[in-house]
Amino acid sequence: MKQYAYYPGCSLESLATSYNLSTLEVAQTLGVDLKEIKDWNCCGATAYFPVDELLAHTLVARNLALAEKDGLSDFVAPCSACYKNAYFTNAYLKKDPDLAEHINYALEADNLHVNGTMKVRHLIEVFIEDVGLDEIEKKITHPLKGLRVAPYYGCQLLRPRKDQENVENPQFFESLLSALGAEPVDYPSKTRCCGGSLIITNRKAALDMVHILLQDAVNRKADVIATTCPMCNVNLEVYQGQVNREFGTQFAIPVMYFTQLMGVALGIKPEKLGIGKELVSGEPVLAFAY
Amino acid sequence: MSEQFEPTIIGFTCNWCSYRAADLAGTSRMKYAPNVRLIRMMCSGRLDPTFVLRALSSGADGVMITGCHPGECHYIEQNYKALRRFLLLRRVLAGLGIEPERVKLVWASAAEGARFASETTAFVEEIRKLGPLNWGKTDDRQQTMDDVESSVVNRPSSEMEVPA
Amino acid sequence: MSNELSFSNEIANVMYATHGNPIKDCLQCGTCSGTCPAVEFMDHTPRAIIGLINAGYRDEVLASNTFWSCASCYHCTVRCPAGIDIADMMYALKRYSMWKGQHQEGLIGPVFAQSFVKMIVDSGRSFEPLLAPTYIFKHGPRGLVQEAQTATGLMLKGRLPLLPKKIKGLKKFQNMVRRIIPIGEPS
Amino acid sequence: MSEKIGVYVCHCGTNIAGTVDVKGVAEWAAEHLKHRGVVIGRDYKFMCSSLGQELVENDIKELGLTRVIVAACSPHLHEKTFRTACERAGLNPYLCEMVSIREQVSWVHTDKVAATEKSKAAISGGVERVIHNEPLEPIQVPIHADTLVVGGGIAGIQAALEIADAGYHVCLVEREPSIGGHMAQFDKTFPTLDCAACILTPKMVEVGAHPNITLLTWSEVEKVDGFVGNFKATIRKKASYVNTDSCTGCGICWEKCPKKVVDDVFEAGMGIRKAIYRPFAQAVPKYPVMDVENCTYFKNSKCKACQLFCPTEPNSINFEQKDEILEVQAGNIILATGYDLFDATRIPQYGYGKLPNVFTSLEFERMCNAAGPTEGKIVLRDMKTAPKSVVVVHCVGSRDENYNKYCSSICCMQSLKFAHLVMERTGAEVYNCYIDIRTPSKDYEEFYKRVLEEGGHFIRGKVAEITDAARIPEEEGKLIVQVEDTLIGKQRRIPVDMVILSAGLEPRHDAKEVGKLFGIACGASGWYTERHPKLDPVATMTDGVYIAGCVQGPKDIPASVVQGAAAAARVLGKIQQGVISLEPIRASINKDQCSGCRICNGLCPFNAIAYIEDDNVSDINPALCQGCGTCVAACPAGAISGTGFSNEQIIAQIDGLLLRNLEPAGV
Repeated sequence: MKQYAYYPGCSLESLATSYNLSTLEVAQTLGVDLKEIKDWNCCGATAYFPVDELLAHTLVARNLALAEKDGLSDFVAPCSACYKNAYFTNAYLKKDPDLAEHINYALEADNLHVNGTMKVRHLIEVFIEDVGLDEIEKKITHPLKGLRVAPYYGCQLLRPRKDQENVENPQFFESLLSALGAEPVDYPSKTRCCGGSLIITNRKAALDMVHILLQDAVNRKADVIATTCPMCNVNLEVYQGQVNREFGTQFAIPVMYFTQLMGVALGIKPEKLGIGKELVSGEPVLAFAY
Repeated sequence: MSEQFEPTIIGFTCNWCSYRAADLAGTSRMKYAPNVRLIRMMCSGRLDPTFVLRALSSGADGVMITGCHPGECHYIEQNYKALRRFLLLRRVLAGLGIEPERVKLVWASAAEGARFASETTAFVEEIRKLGPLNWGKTDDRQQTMDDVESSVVNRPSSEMEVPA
Repeated sequence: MSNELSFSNEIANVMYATHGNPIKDCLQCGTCSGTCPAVEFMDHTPRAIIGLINAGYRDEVLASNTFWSCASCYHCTVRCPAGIDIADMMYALKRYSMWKGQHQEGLIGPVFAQSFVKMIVDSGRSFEPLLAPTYIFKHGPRGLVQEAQTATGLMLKGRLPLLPKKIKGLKKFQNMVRRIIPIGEPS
Repeated sequence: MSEKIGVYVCHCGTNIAGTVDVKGVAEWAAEHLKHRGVVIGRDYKFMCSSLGQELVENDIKELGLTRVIVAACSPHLHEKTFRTACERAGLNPYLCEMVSIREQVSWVHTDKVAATEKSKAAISGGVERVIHNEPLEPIQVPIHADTLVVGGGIAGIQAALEIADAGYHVCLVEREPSIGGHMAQFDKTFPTLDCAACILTPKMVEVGAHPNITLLTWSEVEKVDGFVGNFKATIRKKASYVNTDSCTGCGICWEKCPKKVVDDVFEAGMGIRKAIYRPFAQAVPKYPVMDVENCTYFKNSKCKACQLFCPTEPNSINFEQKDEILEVQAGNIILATGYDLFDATRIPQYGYGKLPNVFTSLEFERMCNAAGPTEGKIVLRDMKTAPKSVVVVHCVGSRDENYNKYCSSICCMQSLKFAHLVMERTGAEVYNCYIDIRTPSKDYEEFYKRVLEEGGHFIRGKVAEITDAARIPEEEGKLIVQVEDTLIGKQRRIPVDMVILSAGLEPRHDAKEVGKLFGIACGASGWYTERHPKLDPVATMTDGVYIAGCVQGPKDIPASVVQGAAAAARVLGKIQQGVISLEPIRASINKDQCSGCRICNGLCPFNAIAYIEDDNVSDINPALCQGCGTCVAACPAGAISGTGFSNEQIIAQIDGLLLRNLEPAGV
């Protein structure tokens, strides 16, 4: 069985524990062997690039180097920001020997060396491409029949990748949801930004952006929003209350990780998927499966 | 000022793009290093790898091959063949113990006088760093040349060419 | 020709990994600003910022909140018809303004970035509660109340750990960091 | 050494003499290259002047020079001048070589010593090379008087008519059932707003009736053999299942045909046609063709309504008809195969194909056309509601690194025309979202002004996205166009009923393969490469093949007509010469050395090399060969030599440039 270097990222240890739980459960059920990288560090998310670009890349490179040391070929991140950072640092390392030299000089202090040979993947990619939708469909025991899910891609899962890829109107998330038996909702803001870290630095702007997303999903009669990133999830879910206060709205739409929905459809017990930890209850979703 | 090594470089240009780029560099009075002496051919596809070896073994320290950008060849696609030969040639050179960097391939369109000038100067500096080649300045030059020519000629021709 | 680097080139130089992005290629079409989801909160649109950069209006650019309002969603980058990595340019402007110590007053962005970095250097991981004081302070009492409500909610759900995690090889990690930026001698 | 070589070094005023010691160089050549046959070395103020040329001519006559080297400017400037001078003095012109010491030396170097030394080396190289030059004669090729025009749009029509009117025969090949091209689809043409059909139809009819034009519609060129003056094209005339000898074009067959098909070509998907159809009423020729893929009979052997109702005697419907393969001889070829419209679905954020009231420019053209699917009414996709507000989006797929980098050239004027038509016919508010308005032709700017005066709104900004997701009540049920109005620096959301995408022009999807068929190349953007972008815009690198209209790059109707006429003029010039001379720079195969390995055969992009089975050798057709020399370099047996650029010449030049030809010191 193929083993993947698993980089959970900081959020999955705290705010997004349910993402981590559900990821590990679903991976096990689908026979995906995720081996957590030993002693990984924070990748810097979006907050590190404003300070020092080289250091930001070095932080990311340390994790890549640790994974390379384990002799694994695929680096898997469930967080879109971690994924984007790893994807690009890895790509730059390959095409820019100067950058690689700088970084390796720093890594030397930690007895590490990075080559940029990893294939950087997002978790959803591994499930869709490596496991395959057919295989997933076969293992579904509790199809989410009639559940209208708004797939929220967010930003960094897709962008700034653009080489020949459809970054404006992707469809893979929809296909996954269909495989789970759910009904993917076509809504216009699926790749629109949730505000990301602006929730800390520019609360008003971020709440405005979250408001638009929630509005679009609710207008298209979604029962739940599915996310692929802890940052998106927190913004859409944890800050729903603040959006309601700010805009006088009454949103109460559950926001769940795609792995939680997969877990439910695969018949895994909700507690094991971290369901119950959310501030906007995910209970209504369960009704569709059981 | 200390004597610095002035390399001698042979440049092959195609009649349609890179030779005209050199012309344009001239009419625009762009200055570049005087170390490159040019040979005009109709197309970079005309470049027989033995020309390069001949130049290097006759006293040149480097060879610059220039042609139209890929996709802009006047003869449709012959510059791709030049590219293929160039890559092979670098392998042969490495095999002979000569730094492959002594041969450089530059694409320059007829509008890229500036590029021609800057690439030429850059190449002269690269060769200056590598130092004199001194190949063929020994007495058994002819011997070496024959070895080289046979090593290229005896290569399976399929390896040399782009499949049609 | 003057030997001084133009402001536009200075910014391009701060975009290390993406290599001299063609800020100068901007055709002022406004695709970035038409796309930007945060544009309403910016004092200049992204396109205008590029215009100001290319025109050399350094002080106006540094005084702008535009790049601090960028959410790094890269939507402008993928749509830009001139191939400019605009989101990366926004990062470059943040770096530049922090290095020069010149930015609009009252912004949370620079403070946040600094405390975030400090936290990572101290522990190797990020930990949300530690961040709180810097920004709650900026938000004033109302923000504090809201934040406290949210935080309590999260705490009850077991989503906020009480102690920060640290990576094991922290010393070596800090040595690594030290090779790039000065963070003081190991204690 | 039997050759007598004269070396002439030009001062070019101070252009060369300012940096190079020209006198020293001339003297050096006479002294140090004496043993290589240099008998005279002269310097002169302006070699290209008539006195300079006379200098060479006199020396040839008096000193009996057998080779000439002129060290001056680039050969691209004056090679012809000096070769002609040699010819006047009785020396074969190809025994004269130029050495560039201006563009390659004096203008690009500042160090006088280095420049002088480089000039010496260059002359030394030239001398060694010219020793190996051979006297050559230009190749004479007779010109077949017929012309093949491929593509029956306005450019092809114009070219065909010009040539036919001059009294020469033309074969016009068109892929579709009718000529007319994109222009036939339009309603009005900018800037004068004449009706496209009114000005195009007479020309189409003229083509159809012209005694000097053979019109082959529903046909495609499959193969081209031969060379300038003597092409042979193999053309497939697709079966139309209609016997054109008896068909009168009465229209009963398509009236009776029960099978309706969405017309993706002529009606741009906006209208329907039948399985047997004529694309439009004014089509030339008037005969219908059968769409086999949709015909009920071809699908399940039932129906035959068309045949049943055909009133002609004998019946014109022939289900047994087969494709015909025709061979056409031609001396010259004009390619006018036009463009494809940019596929707007490639920009998902514009919503085309998903949001019903987003239209492409071609769809809108059809809608405006009185003979089109809405009979000229501008309405929403429901085919009845008139829009109250419309956005015209400029630069769709153009000026964009993600799609096409180039400006499509026609979209500004086309968009202005759309704005005018919408205002005129519906009174709706019209917004043009543009990056730059480009109106650089006669009366174009005036048209822009007119649209401004009529009340068109102009927003300077490239549209970022188009959505139907309303955020405020005013946006409900509308298309919202999100754009930065860059002149006021604000993001705007404009709610409208209809959006028209001014999609750019793209090279035909099969331009590359078609180009290969005719031996011509596409540039980086995919348009065919002209021989010279300014001075020879309709010729190509392949002698006898010309291009006209949008195949060469995006252009509007006036420019296409100009090019069609220009290509025709070039062809007529060739026909009138009767015979043409080609530069004798060619490759040839020494049959005794050729092993018949055929490596060279596939290398030639002009199909000039053929394998002769009987002799087990390959042979090069000198009229097809363009002289690139790739085969010369590739021949493992060294059996191919390149006239004018032989191995001997180049190797000698290398040795000369490296000064290995100088006598060893002390000898």
